[in-house]
Amino acid sequence: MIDTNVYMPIKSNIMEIIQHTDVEYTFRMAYKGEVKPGQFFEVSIPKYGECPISVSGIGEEFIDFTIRRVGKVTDELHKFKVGDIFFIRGPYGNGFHMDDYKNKEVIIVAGGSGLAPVKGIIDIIHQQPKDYEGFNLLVGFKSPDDILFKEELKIWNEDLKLILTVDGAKEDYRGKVGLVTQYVDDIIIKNMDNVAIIIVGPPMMMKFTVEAFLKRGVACENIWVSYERKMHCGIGKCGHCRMDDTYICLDGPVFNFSKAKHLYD
Amino acid sequence: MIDTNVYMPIKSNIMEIIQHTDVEYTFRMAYKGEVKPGQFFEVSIPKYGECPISVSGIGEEFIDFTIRRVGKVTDELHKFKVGDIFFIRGPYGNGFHMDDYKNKEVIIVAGGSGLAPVKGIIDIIHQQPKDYEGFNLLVGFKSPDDILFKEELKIWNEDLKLILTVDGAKEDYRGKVGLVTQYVDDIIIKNMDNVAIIIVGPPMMMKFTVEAFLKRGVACENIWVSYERKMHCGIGKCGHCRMDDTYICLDGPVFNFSKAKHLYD
Amino acid sequence: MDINTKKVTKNAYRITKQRYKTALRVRVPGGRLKAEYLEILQKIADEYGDGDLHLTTRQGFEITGIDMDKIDEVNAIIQPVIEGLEINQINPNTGYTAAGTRNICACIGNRVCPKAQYETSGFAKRIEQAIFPNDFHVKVALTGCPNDCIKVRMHDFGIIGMTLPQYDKQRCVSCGRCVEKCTKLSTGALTMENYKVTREHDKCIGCGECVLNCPTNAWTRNEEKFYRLAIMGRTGKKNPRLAEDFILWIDEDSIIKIIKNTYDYIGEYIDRSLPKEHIGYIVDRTGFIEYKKWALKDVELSPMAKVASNIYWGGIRY
Amino acid sequence: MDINTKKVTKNAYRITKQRYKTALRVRVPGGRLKAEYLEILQKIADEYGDGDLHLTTRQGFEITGIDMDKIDEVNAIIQPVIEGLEINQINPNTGYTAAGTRNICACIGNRVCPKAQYETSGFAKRIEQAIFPNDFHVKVALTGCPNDCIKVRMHDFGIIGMTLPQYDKQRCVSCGRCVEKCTKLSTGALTMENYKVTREHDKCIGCGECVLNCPTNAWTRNEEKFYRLAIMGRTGKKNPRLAEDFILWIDEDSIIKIIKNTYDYIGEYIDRSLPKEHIGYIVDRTGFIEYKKWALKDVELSPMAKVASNIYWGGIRY
Amino acid sequence: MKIEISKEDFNKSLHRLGDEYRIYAPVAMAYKGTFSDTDSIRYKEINTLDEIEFNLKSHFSPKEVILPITQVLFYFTEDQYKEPETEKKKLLVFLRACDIHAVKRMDQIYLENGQRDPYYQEVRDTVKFVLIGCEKSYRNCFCVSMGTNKTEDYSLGIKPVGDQVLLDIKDEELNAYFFGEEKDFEMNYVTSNDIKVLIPEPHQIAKDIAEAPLWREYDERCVACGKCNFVCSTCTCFRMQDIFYKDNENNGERRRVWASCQVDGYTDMAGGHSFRKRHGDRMRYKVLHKVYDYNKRFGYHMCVGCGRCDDACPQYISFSTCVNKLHDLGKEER
Amino acid sequence: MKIEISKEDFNKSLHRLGDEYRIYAPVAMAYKGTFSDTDSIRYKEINTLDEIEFNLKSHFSPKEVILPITQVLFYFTEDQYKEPETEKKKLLVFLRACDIHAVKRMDQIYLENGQRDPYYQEVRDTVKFVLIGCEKSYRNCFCVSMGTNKTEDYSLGIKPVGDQVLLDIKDEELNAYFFGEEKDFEMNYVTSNDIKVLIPEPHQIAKDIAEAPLWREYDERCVACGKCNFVCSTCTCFRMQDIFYKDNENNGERRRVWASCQVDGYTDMAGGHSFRKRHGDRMRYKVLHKVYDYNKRFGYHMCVGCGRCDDACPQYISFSTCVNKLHDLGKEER
Repeated sequence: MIDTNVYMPIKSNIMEIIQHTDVEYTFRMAYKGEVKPGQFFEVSIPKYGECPISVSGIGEEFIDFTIRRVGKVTDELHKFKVGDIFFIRGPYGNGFHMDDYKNKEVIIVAGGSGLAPVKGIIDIIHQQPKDYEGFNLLVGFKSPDDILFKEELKIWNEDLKLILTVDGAKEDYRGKVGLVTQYVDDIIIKNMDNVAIIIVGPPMMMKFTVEAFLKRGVACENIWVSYERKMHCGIGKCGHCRMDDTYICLDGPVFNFSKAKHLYD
Repeated sequence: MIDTNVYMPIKSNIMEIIQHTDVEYTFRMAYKGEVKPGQFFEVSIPKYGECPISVSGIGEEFIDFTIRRVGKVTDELHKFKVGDIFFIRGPYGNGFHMDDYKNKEVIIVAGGSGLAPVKGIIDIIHQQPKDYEGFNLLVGFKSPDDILFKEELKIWNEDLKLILTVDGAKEDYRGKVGLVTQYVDDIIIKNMDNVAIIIVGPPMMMKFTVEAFLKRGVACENIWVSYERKMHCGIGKCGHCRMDDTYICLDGPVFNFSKAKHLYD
Repeated sequence: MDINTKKVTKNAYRITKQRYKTALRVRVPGGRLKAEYLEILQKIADEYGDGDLHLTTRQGFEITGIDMDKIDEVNAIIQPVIEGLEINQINPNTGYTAAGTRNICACIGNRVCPKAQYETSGFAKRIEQAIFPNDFHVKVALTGCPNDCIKVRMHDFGIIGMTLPQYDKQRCVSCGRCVEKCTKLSTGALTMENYKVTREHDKCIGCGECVLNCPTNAWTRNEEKFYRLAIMGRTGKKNPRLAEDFILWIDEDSIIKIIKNTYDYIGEYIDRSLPKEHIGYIVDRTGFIEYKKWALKDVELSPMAKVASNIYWGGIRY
Repeated sequence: MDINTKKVTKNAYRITKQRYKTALRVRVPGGRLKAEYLEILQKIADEYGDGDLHLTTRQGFEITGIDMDKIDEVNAIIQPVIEGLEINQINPNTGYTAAGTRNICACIGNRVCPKAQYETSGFAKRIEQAIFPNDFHVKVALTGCPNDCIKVRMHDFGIIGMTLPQYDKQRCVSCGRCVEKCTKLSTGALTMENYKVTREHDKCIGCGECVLNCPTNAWTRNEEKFYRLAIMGRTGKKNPRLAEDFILWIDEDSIIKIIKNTYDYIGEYIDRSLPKEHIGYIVDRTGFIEYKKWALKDVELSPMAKVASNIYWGGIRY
Repeated sequence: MKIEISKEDFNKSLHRLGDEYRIYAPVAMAYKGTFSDTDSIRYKEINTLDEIEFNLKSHFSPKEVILPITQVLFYFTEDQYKEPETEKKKLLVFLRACDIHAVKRMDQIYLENGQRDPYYQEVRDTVKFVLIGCEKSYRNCFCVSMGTNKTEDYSLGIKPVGDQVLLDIKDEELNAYFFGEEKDFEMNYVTSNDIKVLIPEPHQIAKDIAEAPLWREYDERCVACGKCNFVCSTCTCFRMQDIFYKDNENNGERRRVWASCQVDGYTDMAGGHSFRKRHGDRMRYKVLHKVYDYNKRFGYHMCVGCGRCDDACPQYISFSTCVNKLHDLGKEER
Repeated sequence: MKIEISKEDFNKSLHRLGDEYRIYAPVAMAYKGTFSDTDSIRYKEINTLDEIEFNLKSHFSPKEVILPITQVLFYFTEDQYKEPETEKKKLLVFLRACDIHAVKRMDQIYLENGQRDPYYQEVRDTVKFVLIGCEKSYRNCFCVSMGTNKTEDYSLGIKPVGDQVLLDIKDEELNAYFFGEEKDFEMNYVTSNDIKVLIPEPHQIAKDIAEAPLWREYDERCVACGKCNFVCSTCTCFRMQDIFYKDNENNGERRRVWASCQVDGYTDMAGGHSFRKRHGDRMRYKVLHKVYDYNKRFGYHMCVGCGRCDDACPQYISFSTCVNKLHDLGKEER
């Protein structure tokens, strides 16, 4: 075999596991190296397979993966305990360029597990709010039981402008109910030309949220999205993440909407 | 209806019933009228039917029918008791002309129930043996159990030249065994030209017995046979007893063999 | 060459093993045709095909080896046959309009066969007129008598001629021939009693052997035509099975109405996600009772008719 | 006119409903014929018949309305067809030698149909050569695949093509199409395990759907031909029934040998007091086990072949 | 007297005759044939001329009118014999020349061969025959060979011509019913048939004819259905049947029904013996009766050449062909 | 160097080459076609010239030789990743001009689009190509339209003529294997096809082409079997599969196998969402990739015009027809 095999993953230790919901955990993995929010890794368990997972937290010696149980690999992952090992390769993709948002009114809209890839950005802004003209966070989940990062949300709620909503809930739920799009107009934008809007979530949620902001007069260029596709290889070979001439794994997953609007499946 | 209905039978009383075997009885019926041996009656039971039965005995005020249980009518007949009534019409057919046999060496060969129609002749010869040059009686039955007219045979055995044989019997049977044809040659014929041979029985028995006598040199003209056919009407209408241009019921059942030999079925 | 295979097959041409070659299936409703049409078939086979014909399993001719791009030309040539056979066609000179509902097959029937109870080809044509053209995959076959030479019991609708034998006991001579033939060849529905014959109606399959064999015309046929309608027989990979009796002693008009009703039922229940779902499998899904409700809608059966209360199909299951 | 009906029918002419009119049944073994022969059929129909033809239930032409006293003339005219179709004939220009054993039917087979596993007409002709002419009433049919368009399961011998699928797992892309098709269209003999396909041999009916639908040629056919031999199906008045599987994965030569053996068996056991006794009823009388003994005499089956230990026929009983 | 009347008037006359007569004629009965959708042409009581099938030969002969297929001889009330009521009406039967000749054969057996049959006699005394002339010979007819193509032995001759009917009234009694213009005409009769039958002279029939190989062909061919007998205008055999009524076992009846010498059971005797098991022997029995035995007994042939046996045989066995074979056999043996 | 050698000598050379090379060529494999009694023409290791199918287009492209349908990436021994052994022999592949052009497309993805693929690289480094010239254009070919009808990019050109073989040896290394008389000749190539494809210029493709009604036709027609992708010489998609060995659950492997953008599941994401459910959209995805998207990214068209997709489609969907429709659409919209 040739010297470097890009498909060969590296071992990583589970440092911590945080349970969010019945099916969603955050795994804190030992990792050193440069990683940007929005980038992803191929997380793998031999004999079970690989799957692309965005980093949901970045530390000096760790990265977080917030993983939902949705298949063979993730089912297996959820059996793992602190100290266990699994394999990763990455980081892949472009991630968010924090420079793009500096000194701007940043608005992040996240739907469900779309919160994971942007959590790194929130952390950064939360830590250095002065670098930005403002910050609004609009987060939506299906139901109260699906809410991720509850602890963080509590903290953010105290420090940031946060709107947390759920699509539906039982009658006794006291939080906001409704799709995120319903709350887009509640966000105050001071200067339309100096806004940076980051939208991540399920395809339909992203589509309608983008539309809502466009309707408010936000320019395409001031919107960023992160696309999720089936990325088998992460390195522009397997073809599954291609949208027209664009490979999500190479050219994304984060796109400025002025580019993204031309992408079609 | 027209005045005389030839199909209308007359009532007749059962005067006596003699059981020969399990299935053969002689019914002595009240009857006045001229009847010849060899003639037959249509014996009937309303709703059961009619069947042609030869007279097996002829008296001043009675006639005998020796009847084997072989079907619907005869089965029913055998339930009848002395004093009961059944219906008869007849006599039909030509019967035996005793004049034909006068002063001749008479040989009667009877097989099974063929003894019935010739019993009248035997009775006549037995009563007036002088009228005949000689008399031999050769009688065959299937088995000892099938022997008819046992009482009469005993008497005849004393008075007449009688050969009684059965086709087959158990080992302890002490009488003669074998087909009648085996005994034809045992009969002494004094004058071939003055012999009168009467053969009555089942078709095959008659055929071979006739052949046996022809072989001995007896002329066709000296042999008489009585044919049995299915006679529904007895009066030349129903057609069943026809053999070529001859109606057995009208022209027979007794035939000189010089005529009979040309009859074919 | 870009070909819409669905259009080709709907037009009664086949997608064959040999790429870009097709085969035209000329169906002959009821199996009877004027000899003069053979000329046209021969012309197509010789000039457009490979010179061969295959007699199809459903009384048609399959003219093989036709280039797919000659379909329009062949459609023009076959037109007189389509017209002559009185095929329902929507646009002249465009060939067959649909090929989903299969050719209605018929044994030779009583124009020729002594055993047949009716003119099968004629009835076949009546049904043809009622249900063609149609894309639903339905197979109908008619047979003159329960000998079933056409094998109607492997069809969705099997129509078997029945005669209701009439007995004139005055003409009966007790020869016993009907009883003998019924026993040996048929179902033993006849018995001789008091020299006359008794017919057990529930055992009688209306085959007419009594009539055929009666030497005195004591047994004759009823003037009315009756049929046995057996349904949902099929061949196939999963569960070949015999059609089971649905209605005995049914009349012609009711059969046509039931078949038409069945198309409504298919329209309601067919699984349109499949390339084609055969009626038998639809009935398997909905159950016979639901099918029956649809089939008998507005059907006015005569009191003679005997309808099965339920049907349990058997067959071989793989 | 004094006519020996038995001779007429043996000569493939029918005793029709119309007195003194007969109908010639021109059989086409395997169903395939050169179009040029249509000319002869048309001539007979027009000059001797009533101008009509009926496509028979067994892949033949019935030319109707022929005067019985024209049989000899018609026999002379039909001679080229008999020769062209390679019918075994004892005396030329005397028409068909026997009509007891029925025309060997075949679906169109793999000359045309994508689903067929073999060239049905060719195999039909091989059987034809082996068993004709013959007076015993035997029906043989061949179908290319278990879809059974020719309805072999209503025949005494039903021959169904089977392929033994070969799986090259290196070529398999786990697209699942074979599993889906096998499950939906066939018997569900395939399952996906570890992204590759497992085939359950006992469930597999050899239909070839896996091969047909495999986009990568991971599934291919075996070079050897295999067949399913189903026997003693029938239509009829008393007990229409499906042919049941006798031998699976049997080869061509063994089938021919078994059919020939069956004629010996018929010769031994047929009830000659009846006008004609069908083979199925003889087997009913002697029992399958006795039949099997005769049928398999000197037959050397391959180890692949799977013989039924006993057969219990079902069907409808009237 | 020969007259011409309109169909309408003829029908009126028929209507009047109906008071006194039951009128029987050959009728094409739709759907009643042996095969589906075919007619059966047989005798039926009619009311008008149009009901009569004049153009085709009837499948069954008129004998069933005077010799019913099933005829009750006696009703039984417990052990009493009771004769059926006498039919009050007379009979008028439309028929062809051969069939009139056939009546003579029936008379021979029922009235002259042994005692007179009272049931037959009763009918026969009341029946009058209406001759339908034959415009043409039908398939299988060979009346000319048998000399039965023509007859004068009828009460009325009828010749429908368009809307008119020509009548040849021979029975004075019938003059009272038909009034028309006198008009001379000849009744139709055929003078030749397609089928010609040569009947062997009695001496040409060998004594051992029963052994002739000729008959063996029919062992295989004949299916012993009896149709030839039942359609025959001259066959007269019957059998007797006694029954209980199913509804009341105390009562019952004695009938006679037609019998056929071709059908199994004809020769069965009580006890099980039977004759002529081979169908060829039955064929011989029938054929020789028609053209030899009967002639020997009564001096003329039984067969009248109507050809209905040939029309009816499901096996296409031809009686006339057989007779001609018999004739050829006689020639060979001469 | 261009030489002529006898077939016999050529085979001897092949034999010698066999020590160092695995030699692949299109072979007509009897009975291995989709339909019974048909051939499958596809790539197989060969030993002699006669095994090669020169006259017909192969059903599958040579890509399977260099990009195996199933390729193991890692063997797992418990939790250890182990790479497969390196193949020791080099590869010699007989193929046509269009297929050589296709190799460039494979290279583009596997070696230049992002990181190099080590598995592909390993094979690619050892493969030499033998050009089979095209004497004639086959059905559905449109290489001329794609400019792929001709190539100089081969190690050996081969032109069998009777019992002789003409060779154009471009790879010096191969000179050591083939000895014959020098002879000048030109490799065959086609200069025109029956099928001509007009490819819309990028600007002619509307931005909302995905909404064009054109694709809807294929929703119904396409059965999403993926054959067009699997026979395509330029399709390179794969998916990954991890398995346990059934015989020992502790061990297993990670493979990649070819994938098809037409087949269900291609876009399925963990969690259930998927894209392009309509078959017409998949058709559009494929077609535009071949003649638009790829070109936008890499500057030349992906499709090489071999026409195998048209040859293979069970629904007779023609790629080239679709491209021409796309072109016409572009014209209309101009």
